[in-house]
Amino acid sequence: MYGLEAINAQNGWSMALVGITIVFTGLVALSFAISQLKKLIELWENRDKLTGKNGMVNENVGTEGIELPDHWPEDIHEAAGLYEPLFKKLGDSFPLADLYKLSEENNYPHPHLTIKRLRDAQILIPVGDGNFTRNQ
Amino acid sequence: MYGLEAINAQNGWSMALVGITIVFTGLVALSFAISQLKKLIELWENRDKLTGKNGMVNENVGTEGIELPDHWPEDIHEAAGLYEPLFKKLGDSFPLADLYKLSEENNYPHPHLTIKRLRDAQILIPVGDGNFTRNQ
Amino acid sequence: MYGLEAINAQNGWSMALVGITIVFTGLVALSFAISQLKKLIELWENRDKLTGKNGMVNENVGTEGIELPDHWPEDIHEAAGLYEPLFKKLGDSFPLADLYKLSEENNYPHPHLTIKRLRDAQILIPVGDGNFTRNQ
Amino acid sequence: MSDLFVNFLSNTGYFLADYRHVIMIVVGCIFVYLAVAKKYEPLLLIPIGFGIIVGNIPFFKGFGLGIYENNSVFHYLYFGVKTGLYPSIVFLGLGSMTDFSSLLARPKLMLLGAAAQMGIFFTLLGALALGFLPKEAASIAIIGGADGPTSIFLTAKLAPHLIGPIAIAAYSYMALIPVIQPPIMRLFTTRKERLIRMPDPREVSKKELLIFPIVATLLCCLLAPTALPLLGMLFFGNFLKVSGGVERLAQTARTSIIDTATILLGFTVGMSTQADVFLNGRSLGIFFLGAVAFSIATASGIIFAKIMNLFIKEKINPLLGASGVSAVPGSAREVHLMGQHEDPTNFLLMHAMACNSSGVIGSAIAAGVLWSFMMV
Amino acid sequence: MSDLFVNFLSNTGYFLADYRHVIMIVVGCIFVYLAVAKKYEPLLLIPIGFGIIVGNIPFFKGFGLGIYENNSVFHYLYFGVKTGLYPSIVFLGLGSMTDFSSLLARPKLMLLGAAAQMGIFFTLLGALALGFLPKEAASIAIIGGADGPTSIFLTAKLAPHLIGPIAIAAYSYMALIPVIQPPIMRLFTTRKERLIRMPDPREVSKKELLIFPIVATLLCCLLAPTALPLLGMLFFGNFLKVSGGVERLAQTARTSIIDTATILLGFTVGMSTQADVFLNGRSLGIFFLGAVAFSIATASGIIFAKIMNLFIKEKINPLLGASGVSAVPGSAREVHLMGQHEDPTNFLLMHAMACNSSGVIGSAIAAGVLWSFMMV
Amino acid sequence: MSDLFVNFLSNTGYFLADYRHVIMIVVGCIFVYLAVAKKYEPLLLIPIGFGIIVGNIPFFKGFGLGIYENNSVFHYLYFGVKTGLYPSIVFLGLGSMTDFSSLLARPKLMLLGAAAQMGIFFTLLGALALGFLPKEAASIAIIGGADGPTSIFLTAKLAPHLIGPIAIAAYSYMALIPVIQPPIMRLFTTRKERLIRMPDPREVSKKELLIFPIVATLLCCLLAPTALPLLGMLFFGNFLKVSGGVERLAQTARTSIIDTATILLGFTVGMSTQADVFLNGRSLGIFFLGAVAFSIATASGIIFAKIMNLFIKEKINPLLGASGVSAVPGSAREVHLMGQHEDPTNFLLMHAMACNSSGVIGSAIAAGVLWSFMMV
Ligand code: NA
Ligand code: NA
Ligand code: NA
Repeated sequence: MYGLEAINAQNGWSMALVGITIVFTGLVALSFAISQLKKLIELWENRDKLTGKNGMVNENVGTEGIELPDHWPEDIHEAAGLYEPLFKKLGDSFPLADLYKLSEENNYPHPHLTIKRLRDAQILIPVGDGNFTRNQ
Repeated sequence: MYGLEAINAQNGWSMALVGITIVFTGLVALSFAISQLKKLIELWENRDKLTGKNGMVNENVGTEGIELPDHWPEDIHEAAGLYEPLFKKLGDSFPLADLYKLSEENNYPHPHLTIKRLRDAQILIPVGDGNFTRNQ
Repeated sequence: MYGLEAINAQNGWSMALVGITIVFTGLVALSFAISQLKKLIELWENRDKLTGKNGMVNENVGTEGIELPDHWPEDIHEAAGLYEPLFKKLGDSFPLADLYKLSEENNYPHPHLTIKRLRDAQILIPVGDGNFTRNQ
Repeated sequence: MSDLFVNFLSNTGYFLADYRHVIMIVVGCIFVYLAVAKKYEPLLLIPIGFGIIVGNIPFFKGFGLGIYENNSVFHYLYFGVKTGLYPSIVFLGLGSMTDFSSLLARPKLMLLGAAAQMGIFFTLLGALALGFLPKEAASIAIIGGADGPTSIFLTAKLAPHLIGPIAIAAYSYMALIPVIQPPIMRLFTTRKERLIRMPDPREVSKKELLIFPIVATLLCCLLAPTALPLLGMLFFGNFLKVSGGVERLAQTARTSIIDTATILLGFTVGMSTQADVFLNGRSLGIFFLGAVAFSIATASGIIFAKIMNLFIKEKINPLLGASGVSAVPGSAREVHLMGQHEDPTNFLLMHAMACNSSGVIGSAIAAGVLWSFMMV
Repeated sequence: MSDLFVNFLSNTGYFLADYRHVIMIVVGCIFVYLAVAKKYEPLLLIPIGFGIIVGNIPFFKGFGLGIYENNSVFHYLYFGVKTGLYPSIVFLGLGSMTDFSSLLARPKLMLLGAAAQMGIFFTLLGALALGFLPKEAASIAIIGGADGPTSIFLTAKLAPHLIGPIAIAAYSYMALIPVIQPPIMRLFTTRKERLIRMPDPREVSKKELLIFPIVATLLCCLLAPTALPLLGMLFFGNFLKVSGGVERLAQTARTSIIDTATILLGFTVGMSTQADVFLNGRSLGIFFLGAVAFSIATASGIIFAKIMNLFIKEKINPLLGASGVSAVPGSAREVHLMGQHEDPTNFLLMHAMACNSSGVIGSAIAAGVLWSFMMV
Repeated sequence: MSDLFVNFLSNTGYFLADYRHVIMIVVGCIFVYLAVAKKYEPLLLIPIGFGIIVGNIPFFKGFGLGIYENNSVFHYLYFGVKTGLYPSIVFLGLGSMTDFSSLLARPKLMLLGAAAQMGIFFTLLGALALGFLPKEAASIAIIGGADGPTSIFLTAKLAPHLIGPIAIAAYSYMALIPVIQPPIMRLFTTRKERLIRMPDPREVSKKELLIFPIVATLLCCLLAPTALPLLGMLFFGNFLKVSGGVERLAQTARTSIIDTATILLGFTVGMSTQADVFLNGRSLGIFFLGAVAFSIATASGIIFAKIMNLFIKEKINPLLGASGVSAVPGSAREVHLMGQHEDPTNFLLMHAMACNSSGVIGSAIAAGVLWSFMMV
């Protein structure tokens, strides 16, 4: 069988029409979905802000936005300077673990090593109750 | 069965002789073919030259062999200097598309960007009929 | 079947007990083996020393520990200086092959090339019997 | 001994070859020549071309040597074609290379990727009219999608005896995009249209890039589950890329994995063109229909873009419609070059890539749709 | 025409989906979310999570589309899971990445890798008690080894119908190590114990590194030959690494080879969770037992370390016991972090890695033992 | 419980091992030792040696564990050996690494690659004389080609039960090239001959490099179509390399692809030497014949070079004949070293590599010829 006869016999017109319709349906749906995506994401992010669920953000208040130099200073006293914002935030005395956690959170490089050197250099000194303080 | 008897029974002598003959045939043929290859290639390339089919080569006359610096100059006026051979070849006025094509052919880096900057810098100016000219 | 009944019926207790025993056996054996490994290796290496099988070590006496510069000198006379320890070791006259072998053993870079240049520069000269000598 | 010798000679290719093998070997050499000298899609044409040469060295059947003989090495390598494995793996790699951000920035362009698939369905009618059976017709039609792996995948499922000619037609025309598309593009557009500039796409956030492959998998594959082996892999590969945390996996997917699949797919598809199964009227018909399919696909994309321009304010450069076929990145490049030919300062490439990648999605859906039609 | 349309619609995923598919797709999204946002083992969770999504797009069975249907692409990709090939290949790659030198420096730590395997055998009892058949119980028990490939390997051999839930449980808990282990570690140790420092490991000679994989292969596999497909490959890979002369092979094993296996293993294991075979009470039981297994394993390691401390002079930090499970390097990292939480200057990582890698060996032996028990 | 324990013990390798396993494990250790300490072909000997060790851990048959048991992991990995897939893939990678330019510069050297194949056919006679069946004899003879993958390929097709011993013999002697060849080289050449210098090869144009793989495929495979699975892949790989436009494919072929095949081929060939199928008189005969084959091959190449020198003006250094065997690059290096031993300023390496690569072609043709003889 050939020609229109074959097309009709094999249900060709339906297949072609239904086929292209489905392809369009799929891509139109996807196109619509992604055009809404940006808005949905913005909505979602604003929701967080509006309902005040941004506890994590608050937690970092005062230390966020610390700018660390590209090259960490070799000299421990210079390095200590970069730790000042953290000391301020932690108050007069604090456990080393808190300092460690905070410096991790703020992406300080090699926090454990630096903290060890701060102790060795007597910049951090124990206050007796397991906590430490900044040696002024 | 062992020994010569086995070899004879299994047609061993023929296999060995025919076998090594075929291996030699193959490699001798290949060896001969590649020894002729160089000559054939030369012949082919000369044919092009002799029959004058080297239109493409002629087309580039005057611009071929332009030496571009390793680092393209930042300054657009310096860059314009490097475009001079192309302007010369294109004549007084020319469509931008020709300039683009020519600079591609001569491996100018980022031709579209540079052409845009040449226009912005008024080094290329429109002459009214859709063509452009080098602002002297 | 559930509970203890199922465990008993399926021989569960035995499997658990035999199972963990075998795991421990395996890792204890491996742990013991590797704790002995270091000693066995030391013993083995000392055996070599004690029985005097260290011919290869002797062979290099006098040349071992030659410190070669990171960048091989361009100048062939400078390079010749670096070959002096080898000339010394080889004595008054020697076949080039021995010099080549020795320089390979001592990780001289490109020995064949250098030896060729030493000959060209008349630093190595033939003594007539196929051997060569350092031209003083 | 002379028996052995005569016997051996009568099994050599020199003895067994006839004019059909010579034709096919010449075809293979042309493929390889176009790839090397003209730089037409060398990643596709070199493996296929060399495969055609190797596959058309005649040999005595029964040794277990040919691609169609059980237990031969080539048969096992061809397994990945026959089952559709290689196309799926290529889609995995493709996903891990594709940057959908220009598509996300202008989702409207996705419609052009749908429009270009009309070529597929027109060709379906044509193939039926030429007397092909429905499953064959569907396999031939998919050539209009301009997507090699998709064509091979669908043909492997519906009409495995046609893999050779359909794959060769699909890849030939993909390589010939710089020859086929420009005249059609010029025919259906005015100079003014070709000069239309598209605004720079907006920045796309990482979250959008992350959510896209998941949403796309769900929307497309819920609609046409038969597209899963292609689109599931494509979007999985893309997720590996955008997620950031598994860069080493994405890196392997876009190098070793896709390269290995590309080498073996191309080579064995080339080999599958053994003269005795390939050179016949049917193959000729397929090549003819393939050219028709490509041309209609190109034209459909362009015309649809012009229709869209009647309804939207920010006009689309209708050349972009031509890149709705999924020949990545060949047709996008062609559109870009034609745009620059008219105005060297007009950059259409990013926009064309957006159409191109929606073309890939569109033709995979079309393949799924055709597959399920044939299974009804 | 409306027939065709209706027919097509009735084969779409939209039509075929029920609540179970929705549940599983949400689970897949959670996996992917944890991997991307929380960075929990992204190398595992991303392929699995995306696989869950793709595998739970419903489709009409009979097309040869699903992972459980013969001749489908996914079926062939799943072959490597069903036969245990992927786990073996992952172990080859793992071996070529693992540095056993800290283990060689302190062989005593190997006992902790044995002790943590108690979780496996306790869970065996639990699973039997819950009414699972012996082969099922053994497969569930191995989750306690905290080793994904090992779990998949044993389950493929003993109870292939459970590969989905067991693999998902094993990988979920491996990803949740930072959630599961710390409370148990704190519960069973005092602060003083957590502060114990370990001396720096001694230098290990190249000869020791070279001989170790051979000796380990012989000792472990002569004891449990059924562990060969895992340990034979692990130590072979390690030998490629340490031998030095075949760095190019080791390099390929630790990049292309393991990455490819990781992608395909994760993705197809994810796909194998098709809602209709996955969502049932049995899977629930498996998840419950898996959590128990992990907890017991962690506790056993810690308690055994404390017992060891009663007998040896140089005390071991009992946190190290928790890294006797073979979740590499997750549990080692957790131990290290807890150690540093107590004393930021205490480095436990290298020691924990030693336990971790003996945990891998231990759980592979345990798998071999369970396999041979079931074959008796 | 004691039942279970006794049962387990009776399945351990300790219980099942006999002296033959010990012998083979020692052999494996020797391979590994030679590779690491003496640097003899570590890329081959390390995978094989470790494979021998792993393959000779005795185990209870029936678990689906061993390389010869259906459904075992090792069985699936061995599939690539049994079908000839790995050798073909190795040849693909080899092609993508081989630089044929020195061969193109001096095509005459190709004859030495043919001459060295005489070892194959002499050994065929020897093996028949020792009572081997024709197909076995042909498989043994190919050892004389000094080409591991070719030997495995032919044996897989003709005498699969001999893959183990033949592969081990071939690879052993390839590794022992620095021991076997030099005395023969010295025996058949005078010092004066060894001092002959070869002129520097001429520059070869890119076009020659491009056309060579196509011409070579056609000439060799039309003559011996049975060589297609090896030579077709070799020259395809080489074309990927020289074509320039598909460098990423060539790069993958010469790294990930060949490395993966090398690892799996070596390891499983090693494993196939399970003591019970390997240790017997036949294997001994094969080893004896292998040594003869190698020696004759080396001598034939040298003598043929001397004969050629009678007829040509520009004398060839007859040492080059020894590199007509296809042990790449082992024998080329040996020739070069002996040349330099006589005269440290004589560079034979490039010329020896030309012979070496024609040896590869020659032995693949020989394999094809033997295969078709056996199928007559
Ligand atoms: Na398409
Ligand atoms: Na474990
Ligand atoms: Na050879």
